[in-house]
Amino acid sequence: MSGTTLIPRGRPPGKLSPARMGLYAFLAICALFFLTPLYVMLVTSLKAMPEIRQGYILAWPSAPSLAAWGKAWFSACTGLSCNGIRVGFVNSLRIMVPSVIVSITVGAITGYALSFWRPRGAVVLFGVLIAVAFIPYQVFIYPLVRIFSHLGLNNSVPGIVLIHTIFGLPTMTLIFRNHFAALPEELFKAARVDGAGFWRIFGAIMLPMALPIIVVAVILQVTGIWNDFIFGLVFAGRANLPMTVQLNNIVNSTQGEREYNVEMAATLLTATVPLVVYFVSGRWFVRGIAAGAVKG
Amino acid sequence: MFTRRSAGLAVAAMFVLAAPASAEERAEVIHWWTSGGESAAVKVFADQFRAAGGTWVDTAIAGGANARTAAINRTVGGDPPTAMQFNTGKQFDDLVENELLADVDAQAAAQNWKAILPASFVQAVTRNGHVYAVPVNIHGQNWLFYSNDALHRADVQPPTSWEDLFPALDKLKSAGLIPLAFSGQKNWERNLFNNVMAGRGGHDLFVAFWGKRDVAMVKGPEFRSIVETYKRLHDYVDPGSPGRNWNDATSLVIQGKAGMQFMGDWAKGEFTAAGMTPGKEYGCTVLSDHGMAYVMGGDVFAFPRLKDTSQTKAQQLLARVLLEPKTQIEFAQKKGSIPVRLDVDTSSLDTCARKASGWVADAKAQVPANELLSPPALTGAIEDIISQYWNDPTMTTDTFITKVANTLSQQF
Amino acid sequence: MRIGSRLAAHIALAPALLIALVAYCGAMSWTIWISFTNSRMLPSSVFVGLRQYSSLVANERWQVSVTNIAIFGLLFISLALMLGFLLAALIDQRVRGENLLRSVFLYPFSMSFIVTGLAWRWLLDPTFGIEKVMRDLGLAGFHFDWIVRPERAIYTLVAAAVWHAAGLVMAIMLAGLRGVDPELWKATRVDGIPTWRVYLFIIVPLLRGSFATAIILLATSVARLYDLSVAMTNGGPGIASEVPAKFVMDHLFDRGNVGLATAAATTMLITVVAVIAPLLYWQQSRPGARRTA
Amino acid sequence: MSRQGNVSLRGVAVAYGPIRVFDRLDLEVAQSEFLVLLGPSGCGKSTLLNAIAGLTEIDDGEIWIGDRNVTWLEPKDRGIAMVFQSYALYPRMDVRANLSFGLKVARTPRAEIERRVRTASEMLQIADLLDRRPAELSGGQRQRVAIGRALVRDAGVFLFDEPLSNLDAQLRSELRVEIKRLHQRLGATMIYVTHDQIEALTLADRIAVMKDRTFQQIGSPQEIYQRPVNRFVATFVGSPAMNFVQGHIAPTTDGPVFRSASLRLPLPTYPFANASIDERPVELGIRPEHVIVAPEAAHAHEVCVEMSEPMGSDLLAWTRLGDLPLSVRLPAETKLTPGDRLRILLPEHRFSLFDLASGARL
Repeated sequence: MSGTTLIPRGRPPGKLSPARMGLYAFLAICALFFLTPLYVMLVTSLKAMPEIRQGYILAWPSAPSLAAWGKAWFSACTGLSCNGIRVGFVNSLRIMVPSVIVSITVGAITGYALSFWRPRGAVVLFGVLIAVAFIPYQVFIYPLVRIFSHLGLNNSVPGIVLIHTIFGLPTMTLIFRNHFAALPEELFKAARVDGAGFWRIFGAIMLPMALPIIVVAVILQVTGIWNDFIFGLVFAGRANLPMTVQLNNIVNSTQGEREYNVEMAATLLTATVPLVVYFVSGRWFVRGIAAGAVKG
Repeated sequence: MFTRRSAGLAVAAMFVLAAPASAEERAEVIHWWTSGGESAAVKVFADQFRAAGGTWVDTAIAGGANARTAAINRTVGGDPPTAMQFNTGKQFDDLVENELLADVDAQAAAQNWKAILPASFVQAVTRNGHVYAVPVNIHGQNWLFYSNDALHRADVQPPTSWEDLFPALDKLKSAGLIPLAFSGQKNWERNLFNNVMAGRGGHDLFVAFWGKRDVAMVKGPEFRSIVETYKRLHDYVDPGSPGRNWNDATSLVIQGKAGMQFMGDWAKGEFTAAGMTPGKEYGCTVLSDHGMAYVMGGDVFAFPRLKDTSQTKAQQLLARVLLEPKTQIEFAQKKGSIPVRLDVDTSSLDTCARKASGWVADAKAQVPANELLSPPALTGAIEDIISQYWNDPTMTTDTFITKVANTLSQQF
Repeated sequence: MRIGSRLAAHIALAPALLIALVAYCGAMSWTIWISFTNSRMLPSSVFVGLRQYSSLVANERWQVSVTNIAIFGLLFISLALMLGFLLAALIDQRVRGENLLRSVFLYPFSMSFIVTGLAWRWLLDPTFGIEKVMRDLGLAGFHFDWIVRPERAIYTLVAAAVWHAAGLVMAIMLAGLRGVDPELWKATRVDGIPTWRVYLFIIVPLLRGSFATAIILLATSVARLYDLSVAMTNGGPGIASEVPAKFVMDHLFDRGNVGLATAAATTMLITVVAVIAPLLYWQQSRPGARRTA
Repeated sequence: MSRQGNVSLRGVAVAYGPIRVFDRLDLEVAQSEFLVLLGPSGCGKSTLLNAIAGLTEIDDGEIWIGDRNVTWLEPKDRGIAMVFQSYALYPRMDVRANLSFGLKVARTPRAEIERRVRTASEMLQIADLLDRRPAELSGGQRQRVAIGRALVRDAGVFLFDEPLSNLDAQLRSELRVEIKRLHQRLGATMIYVTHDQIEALTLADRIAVMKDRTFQQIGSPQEIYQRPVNRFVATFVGSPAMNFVQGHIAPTTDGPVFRSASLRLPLPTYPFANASIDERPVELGIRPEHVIVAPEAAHAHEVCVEMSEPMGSDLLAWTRLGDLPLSVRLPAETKLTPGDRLRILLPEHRFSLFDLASGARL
């Protein structure tokens, strides 16, 4: 029910049998496969442009330099201003933090209400949510722009937070619903007999049990929201443009000359926040899934 | 009195640019010039606008489609920028039809555009007798760039006509070089096709194709030979070309790994960034069978219709500044394009640009670019067919022509 | 009093309901409506019936996109599941450096494809990618040019997508594996069942919940596949690796053909609903799906 | 909180969508009574319990507890407490918090909470576990805590939903006694759902046997055991199961007679429910312990022992009467080997006769 223990299976580590050597060899090859693109990005970011033009993508830089990193952070041009991608960093945080909190809150409550309470029409609502999860969300942008401008929500942090909530809702609801649905229903009944109402059961019993799944949700949402470019661009307003808009400006120019070292450095810099979240919470991530996200 | 939105913009301007918040003539401009060179170019506009008393609020969004989407969304959503960039041509037709753009008739009259701008460009921004956008530059789209070093090594003279081209490519090939550096993405595949069509077919055929959608012409022998020429070029590109970025193709020329590349004049930016000068390390030319056929596109700024009169003033000021001779020449230098004004002194531009400024002044030497003639929907549909034809060795010329003819006769 | 709790449930669902009604259903009905008009760059209200749909069906690029997404979806989901499960099973063998390995396999998921796609394109490029590296190492006959071959390009997208998502699958599977009752392992060892058979016939069925979650997550990313195609091949060579979402985006924004784009989006929507509705209905009508007061 | 405890179901109906689960059930449970709802899984007993608790909405009828119509009340306002099969302890709370959660929700004064938790935990011998989390408890301890959580509510009616099914045999009987003792001590009404007939027989004042979402028989354990109203009740209650012989019943001049291929049993004193007896196919049932071994008796039947099962307290012999299988309960010290022959009597007053077609008791 709780306190999922994470004990690895299999034989205890002993001497290296041929089978285990094979296992390590396979894992090493896989790790290599996974790391190669990162390696390419890293060495490219350390090279100068003439060396990149040579086309030896796997070669270690002849004169490794952090110049591109400096340029990406401080001085790369992203339009008229040449202040690098750091410009949007604070904006990205200002968008991300409330968006993550609000979207997860709404998703958790919705998932909870759908799993235990099943009011009339719940299936239809859930069906709509799942259907939306499969539709490219760019399709929604245009009508939403119209709706938002009617409501006066355009170009504001609340507006972009609402957008992230809208598009995070299907996945968040899904994982929370699945998590809660996997919990024994008797727990819910016991709480009702104890006199707890809708919110009390949620706050005192279900939410504490959902802590690991919340970590999963945070990781998914941090990645999604941090990497978002199009919503930030369209709904955040120019005072709140996130970092990815700068990244896109560096990376996606159609006719301008391209500096791959700066692009790679900028990408790696932009990915720092989700990467840190992953590495720090990797353990929690697995544990969170273990606690029930996968059941149901 | 400020609306809340403009107050917000003022705050934004202070944060982003630390510029004086002059409420009077503040212009927020959406454009897609984001790279280093482009950035320097757009700074010319901003500086000149500032010198004229305005405040330039910069909203740069890389990728033409991204920037246009953002601008159109905001305009339709009731929160338009002061000005927005389009490619010269039909990209803003729908905005005009929906009466979302303000005309710049007064400006056009005051500066006498008919006299100072190429006629095709004035026509390209005119709808129903009103002028709706300010052209700011001209990009030639059908240049052939070549590496002097590579040509020298293969013992080839720079080609001067389409007849010259193929023997030169053969020689480059036998010298072990990539004859034609190519970036196999749909728009460049279309651009190459346009290069062949303009170069071998000339102005009339080009316009008959994109503008008049002349199906009979498409089924004729001349068009067929153009199609065959195009496909013949495929023998001279390297196997790595599909999906390649245009600048990586240019990079092959820069390194002397490849002999030549068909590309627009913006490719000069890559050469410049690699420390090369036109006429010295590399050359530029336009191949044409029927006199000169210089394919001219460019960029314009359009101005959404606004309620706020102070913003309208800013629009007028911006429209004026964009076309001032000093702005024009400085911008062209930085951007690698040529001034849209015909009456400015182009001696300070590079050799390629100087060559082009002669053609720009001569209406007979010009071909309006693809975007000027056809709406994006049609362009895209044709582009898909061209791209398929280029990449699919089993697709016959007949099939291609039939598909193109069908698409041209559809409604767009 | 009973009304009280039910009211609370409805109040709690109000935001989701509002979002579903206004944002989802509103936007979807708008999309469906527009698909019956002749809209170009901006929506128009000129009704043209099914014209957009008939040109969509006749559109070769759309046909290719649909075929591609089927191939991609099938391969990507099955390969990501297999690799993810394999990695999880191997990592679960008490290997050294488990935390590091897990992070290595998981990190691609944190990165957007805007630039990782470029790194992938370089690696697969026959002129300076893996092919060249192998040839420089002396394997003169080494050939790997799938990304530039129209009939193979879609498979390179699968490879990059698997790279991106396999770590997530691994994490889900790993968590599932660690929820397996230790007694089961003892039992199978006593019975002398070979390990691979245990995984295949006992563990996999046990983890069907994990598989379901993973499949749903992977499936949503298949339907939304866009960035990867743009960054790696831009749909090429030719139209060989085009996908439906990219068809919609290109026509919506770049090509100013909103009518055709919304017709394509509507077709996608109908397909999704046609798949999901029976599943939901089936799930709902199972015994045990109870309604509580 | 009301401590009234008589429960009354009046025409209760539950439906899930188009499927009728119950149609107009009536049931009266007296104050302080221990009623067991007994039946196989899927018979609807848990749903009925949930309906009483207010956890399942009823579509028709009324539920009364004491003198209040609670049909539309929240579970917490019905004066009930409930214990679940899976314990349903709140995993993130320690035992103390588990016990006091309901009281806190009801804003009971702190001292009162303290007092009730102490009383309950002492009564159940879990006082030293108060600071532990459920994960740190054994199954038996968890169920004690779950019962404790019901105790502190000080309710008039206790509802048990198969509370012992997840426990092993020894713990089960231990807790069974505990529950019985609690019932005596508290004098509260208890409604207890189980599929285990032993629990039912040992605990209940009255048993309601359910099958296919209807009551088959409601009565004291004795009645249920001795005079099952139909073949289902007869089979479901009692272990080892009742013996059955198929045959015919026919009225004769000497009174009714049961006939099968190998048996002829006159039934002069069998208490038929209906006075007029017509010829019909029937099943005759007799419990193993009601078979009398009588080596000396004149009219005894002879059976052949096939196998014997020592049960500790007694011995069960599996025998054959002609070609009919018959189990016989014997004293534990009886020595039997397969092939032995026994002479037995089948006492008429222990018979249960069921109509072969309807299964109803005759």
